[in-house]
Amino acid sequence: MAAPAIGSMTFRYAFRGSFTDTHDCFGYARHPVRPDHPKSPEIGGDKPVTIQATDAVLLDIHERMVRIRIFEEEAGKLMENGKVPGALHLYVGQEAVAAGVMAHLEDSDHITSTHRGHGHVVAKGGQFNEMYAELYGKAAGYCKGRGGSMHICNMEIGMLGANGIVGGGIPIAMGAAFSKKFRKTKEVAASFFGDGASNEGSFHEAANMAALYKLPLILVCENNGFGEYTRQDNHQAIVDVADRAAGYGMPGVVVDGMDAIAVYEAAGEAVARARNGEGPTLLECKTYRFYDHVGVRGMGLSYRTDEEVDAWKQRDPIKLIEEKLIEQGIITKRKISAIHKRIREEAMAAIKFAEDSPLPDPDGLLEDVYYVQA
Amino acid sequence: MAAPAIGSMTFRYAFRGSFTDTHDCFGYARHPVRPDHPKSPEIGGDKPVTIQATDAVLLDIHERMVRIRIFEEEAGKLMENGKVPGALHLYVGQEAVAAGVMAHLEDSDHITSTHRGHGHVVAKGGQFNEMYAELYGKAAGYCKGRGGSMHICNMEIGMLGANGIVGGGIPIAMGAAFSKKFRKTKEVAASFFGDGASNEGSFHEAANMAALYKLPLILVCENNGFGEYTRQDNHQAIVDVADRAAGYGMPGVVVDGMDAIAVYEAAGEAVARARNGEGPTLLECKTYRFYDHVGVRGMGLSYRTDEEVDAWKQRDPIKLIEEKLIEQGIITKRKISAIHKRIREEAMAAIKFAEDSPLPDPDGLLEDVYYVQA
Amino acid sequence: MAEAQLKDDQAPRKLAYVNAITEGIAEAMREESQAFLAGEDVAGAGSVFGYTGGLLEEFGADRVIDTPISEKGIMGLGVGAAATGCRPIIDLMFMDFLGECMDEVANQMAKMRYMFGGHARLPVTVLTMSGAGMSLAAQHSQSLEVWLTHLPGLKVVAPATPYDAKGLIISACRDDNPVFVLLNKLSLALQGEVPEGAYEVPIGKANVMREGKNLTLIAYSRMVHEAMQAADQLKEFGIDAEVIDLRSLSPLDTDTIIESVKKTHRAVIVHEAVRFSGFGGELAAQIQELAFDYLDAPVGRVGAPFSPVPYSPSLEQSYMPNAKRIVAETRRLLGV
Amino acid sequence: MAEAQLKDDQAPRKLAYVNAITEGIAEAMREESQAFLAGEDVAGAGSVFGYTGGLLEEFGADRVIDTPISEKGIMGLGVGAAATGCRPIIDLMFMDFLGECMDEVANQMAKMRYMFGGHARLPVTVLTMSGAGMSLAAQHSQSLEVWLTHLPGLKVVAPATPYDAKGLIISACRDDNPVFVLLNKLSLALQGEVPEGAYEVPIGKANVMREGKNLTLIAYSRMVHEAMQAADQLKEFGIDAEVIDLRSLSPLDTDTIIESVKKTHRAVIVHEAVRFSGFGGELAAQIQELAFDYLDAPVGRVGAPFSPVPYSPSLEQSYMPNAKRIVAETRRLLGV
Ligand SMILES: Cc1ncc(C[n+]2csc(CCOP(=O)(O)OP(=O)(O)O)c2C)c(N)n1
Ligand SMILES: Cc1ncc(C[n+]2csc(CCOP(=O)(O)OP(=O)(O)O)c2C)c(N)n1
Ligand SMILES: [Mg+2]
Ligand SMILES: [Mg+2]
Repeated sequence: MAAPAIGSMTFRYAFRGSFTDTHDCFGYARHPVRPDHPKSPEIGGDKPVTIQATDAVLLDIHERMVRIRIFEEEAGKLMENGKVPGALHLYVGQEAVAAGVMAHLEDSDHITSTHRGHGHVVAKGGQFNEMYAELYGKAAGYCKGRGGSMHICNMEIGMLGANGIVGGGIPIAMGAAFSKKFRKTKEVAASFFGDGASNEGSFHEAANMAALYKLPLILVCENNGFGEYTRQDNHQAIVDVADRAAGYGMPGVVVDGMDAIAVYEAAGEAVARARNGEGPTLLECKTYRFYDHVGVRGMGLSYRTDEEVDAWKQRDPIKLIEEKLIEQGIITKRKISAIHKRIREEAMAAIKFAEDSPLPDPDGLLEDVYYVQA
Repeated sequence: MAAPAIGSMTFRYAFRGSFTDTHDCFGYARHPVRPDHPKSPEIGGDKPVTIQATDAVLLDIHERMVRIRIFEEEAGKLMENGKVPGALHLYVGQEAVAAGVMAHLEDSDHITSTHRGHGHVVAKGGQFNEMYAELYGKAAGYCKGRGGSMHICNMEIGMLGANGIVGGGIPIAMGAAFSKKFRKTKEVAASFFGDGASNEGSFHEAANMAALYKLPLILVCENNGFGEYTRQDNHQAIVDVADRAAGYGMPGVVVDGMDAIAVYEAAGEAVARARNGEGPTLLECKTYRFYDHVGVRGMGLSYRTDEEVDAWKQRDPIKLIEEKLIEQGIITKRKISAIHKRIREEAMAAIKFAEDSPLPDPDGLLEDVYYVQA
Repeated sequence: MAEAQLKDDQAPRKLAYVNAITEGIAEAMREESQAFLAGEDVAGAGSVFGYTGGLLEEFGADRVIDTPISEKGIMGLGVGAAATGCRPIIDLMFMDFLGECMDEVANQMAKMRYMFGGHARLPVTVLTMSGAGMSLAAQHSQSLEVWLTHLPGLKVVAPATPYDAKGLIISACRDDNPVFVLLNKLSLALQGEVPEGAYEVPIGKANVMREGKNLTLIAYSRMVHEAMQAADQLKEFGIDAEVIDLRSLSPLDTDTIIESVKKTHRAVIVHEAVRFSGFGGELAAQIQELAFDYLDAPVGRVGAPFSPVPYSPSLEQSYMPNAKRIVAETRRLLGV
Repeated sequence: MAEAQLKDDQAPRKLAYVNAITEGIAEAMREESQAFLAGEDVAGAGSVFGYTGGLLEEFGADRVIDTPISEKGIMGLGVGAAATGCRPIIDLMFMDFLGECMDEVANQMAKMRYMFGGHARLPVTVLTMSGAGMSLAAQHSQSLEVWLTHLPGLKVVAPATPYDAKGLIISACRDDNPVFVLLNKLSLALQGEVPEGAYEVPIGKANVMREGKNLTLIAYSRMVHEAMQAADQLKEFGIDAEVIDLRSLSPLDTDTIIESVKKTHRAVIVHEAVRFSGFGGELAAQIQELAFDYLDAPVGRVGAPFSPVPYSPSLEQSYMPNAKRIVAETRRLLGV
């Protein structure tokens, strides 16, 4: 795979299905712009951008991204150094997706996530103390040490959990979206899932039901080109997962998942559609994970080349947004450094908090299996 | 829903995806022609027909259709009169689909079917004696009375069973197609399933794998407009199930499922593609069941109007092919009557055979749970 | 049946099991505006078993929802809606279709609260139909309760009577945990007393259907009635059988079972599910452990033989456990 | 281990469980050209557990196949290919993912032959990984064997040793029925004697790992080793324990179990699965039924408590059954 070479992007995403009513959708593949993903043809976009981020929003997105990056870098070190148990699937490289989508969501909006869930928790507003404590399996963790990395959640901020089952979160998010419509709120639900997950029956059934009931759901496919160690062209015969949207009767959008602003704009349209009662959107974000499937160096398999990884790192989503922020005079280099420093310190303090926290008491092992009416 | 009013059809089907290679498919919805199905827009077709049925083939298709119709009419009477146990899902109205596809298949080609499976067994070459005996639960039945209507099968003619699980046959047919490719044969597999089944995860996973591995599989969606008593527009937000094909990277074709010759031609292209190693096709046949979901009159629910049923009966697939055969001078009215009479007599004799057959011996209840090595 | 709230001055009302189910759902939905019913053909068609008839008319299309044929989707709908403030009632037409959604049931619904450290509450009720006897063959006749009872986080009940069907559905819907209500298709026409209005049958409490001195028959769902018949027939052999209807499999009312066996010194367990590796194993294991010194005979188990459910009536009849087989097994074990 | 074909003059070869699995698959594929291996990341990556490493190189991409993440599809692939002349070996990475494909397993694979009146033969082997102990939490640590053993039509084996892992995989692949081989993730590094070449461990035959006089410990999979340790520790309390490794859960070698209990008069069953409604119930029920008059104490059961598998090591350790708990349960039951 060649290095990503997007150049100047004036328009960053395009519909994969324009819409007239629930039961009729036509018009496909109008010039999506995307990074140089496996097998993607190079085409330009022409859809006008309608939702533009203010400076404050851009800074907010950037902050979320840096928080994810630093959280994950430190989590990766903890895992590689054997400080935390289990398996961590890290989000480094994909930050633009979580941040760009989450910038539109309130605590009352719900999301479901995947085995690679830390980034979604952080972007939704999860706190480092409780997150690291959970990775350590400590009582102070979000799940009291019961769930760990693959089940980390925070119901108070609408985070319905990471999920150890590939595709497992999608029907649940659809159910949350149903609940929002049922209760006549303006809330939305979003489900994050991978390219690999798009081959699970759960994706299919939930997508069909969401379109049928016109639910306020955003299906965010984080296409990082691999399901574990299997390259996308070895797990599906299509290039764009967004092409599946038409088969359900919902719009499908492809967006450059390394460009947080593009994600923000595309997600903004999808969220607006959802809040307006116009139904779900399949938003495919072309992205890449910089670390291995599990941990940082992982199993050391040669399923991708260093050159490929390096090429994608040229388009590091954090580098991209920082360049843009500086270029547009929204922030200075020095202020950016200060942000990184502040967040790194927060992470280190949280790790210390987690390390110093007590383990859960084994006597409480059987608590919380059932809700016990008071 | 208005009465079907197709008028003069010059070209009866069209691709829903033209193909360049495995991993790239583009071009959609090129003028499919179809009966007046719920919400279908009216458009004309322009794809040239490449596989034309000979007179002998037309007569063969007709024979298969009449066999199905008569088998089912008599089976319906048996059920309504309480002569056979369980639930029969009858195929009357949909004969063109089974016959049009099966006319391309050899005994060595495999099919999987649905709860509505009799028509597929008959069209694949199943014998009335063993079929009625199975409905009666007799030892002489294809499944020795163990399976009944919903599991009727005949491995010798490549009929891998009706299936009580909606969508259950699709992954199995995909596996059979895999086996054919693995063993380097020119054989194909076909899976029949309904519009309702297209919402099951099993359809999705099998379709994706078939496209990925370029398997010799024909996915035949018999869109009869209903899943049980739920109308299509109440179970999916799309009009054409064939629109799902693009999301897997395979061609999707819509065909008039009341027109056996159209089905034959469209299936012929799909089978040829499969035999040539060009992979699977999703072939959607727009059809209608004349009887209720179960039995003939069924539960008597008012989920569709008599007018709608009557309108579809105007395009009774057997009437249509007989008109064509007579018009083209391939057969006379009198000969057609003789065919009906012969088959009816065969059915009556088979029913008598089944009635007179012994029930299975309860002592053999536990046989055939496992294969016992000799 | 102490739970019944019958007025003294009125003859008890009889209702079929199928209608008792409807009333249970209706009562639960009347008292709780966040409750909705979703499933395949539950709205327009009133369910293929007929037990949701009239609900669409009363509660409207927003609360009685036909779904696509997508069991994973339906079960996920239940999980996601319950986790975010609704009280879904999910209809899984046939229990056999659990195969299509065991991930949502086992890995999501049953575990979410625990995995989340108690930060989730899932008030979801699942109705589903089990049992053989209608020549519906191997994929529409199973009793797969052991798949569910083995899962911490779920509650599992199995009403044998119209009274319990209504009461257990109401209790299930009021419970803040996922509850499976296992219905029985051959019982649909069964008549029984059913009070008007809402009442609960407590989840986790067995029902002594008949008192007896020297054998405890333990059953649930339709097999309770076979056990009652067997108890009648066993009198002839000098055996005075007590019959316990478990009603709730998980949580299990071990106390009632053990108390009874300590009195009768003998027990036979009856379920329609395949005997091997079925729920009866748990019951027998608990009884021999907790009442070892009281047992005068091994604990017997009556269940289906080790094969899929056959289609042919002649085979299906000899497949299904019944009173005759309970009597035979009891006599064999007790040597009478 | 009578099945070993070791030459007298050579030291027995030691191999890890993980490599024994690989050898088993390789031998099965060498002897049978219609066999192929399919599963998620089994080809390029050699499986996430490493046990299919090298197979792609030996057998090529036509016979070692990476699949999409589509468990229903994968299991259906196995059923359809087996029914039409292949001998598929299907890898279902984690047993927990059974939830995604129980329909294909329970309603299709297990029942096809029976429903078809014997007119189908399904030589398909499914490998899957069970067990806790690696802080993989509730969805990657389960032992759900009871879902499978309850299904007529399937065979279910669970090797505890490298020797058995290889031999049972070969037997499974040679069997003309669907066989589930339940592997254990915490055993992957376990070393043991493994002969070169193909050999069978018979399906349906338990293995007496250690003879003893006054207690039978019955276990399978990794719990066999905990039982062996427990047997050592029990000597201290004057208990001479026999240890049976079931190896095969279905079919079950009831004879070996009952013979042992008739000799020892006491039994404790050990499995890692949740105790409630687990396979141990079947074992206890059979023992008390078939050896009632021989039992001097109730049959004990050691299994996981009634909760999902927790993540935190501190919780997971107190969750998992082990030698210490086996000893404690034995002492409680026997009053020593
Ligand atoms: C149902 C299920 N099947 C398989 C797995 C094992 N598994 C964990 S992550 C993963 C890859 C997922 O790929 P994708 O959805 O693209 O997400 P990514 O890891 O790339 O973020 C697999 C196969 C699982 N956890 N659940
Ligand atoms: C997994 C599963 N879910 C539900 C059912 C109940 N059921 C039997 S037939 C049917 C409708 C199927 O609709 P469709 O696929 O369109 O086929 P048709 O009956 O129209 O031929 C349903 C829901 C089933 N048998 N299996
Ligand atoms: Mg991925
Ligand atoms: Mg249909």
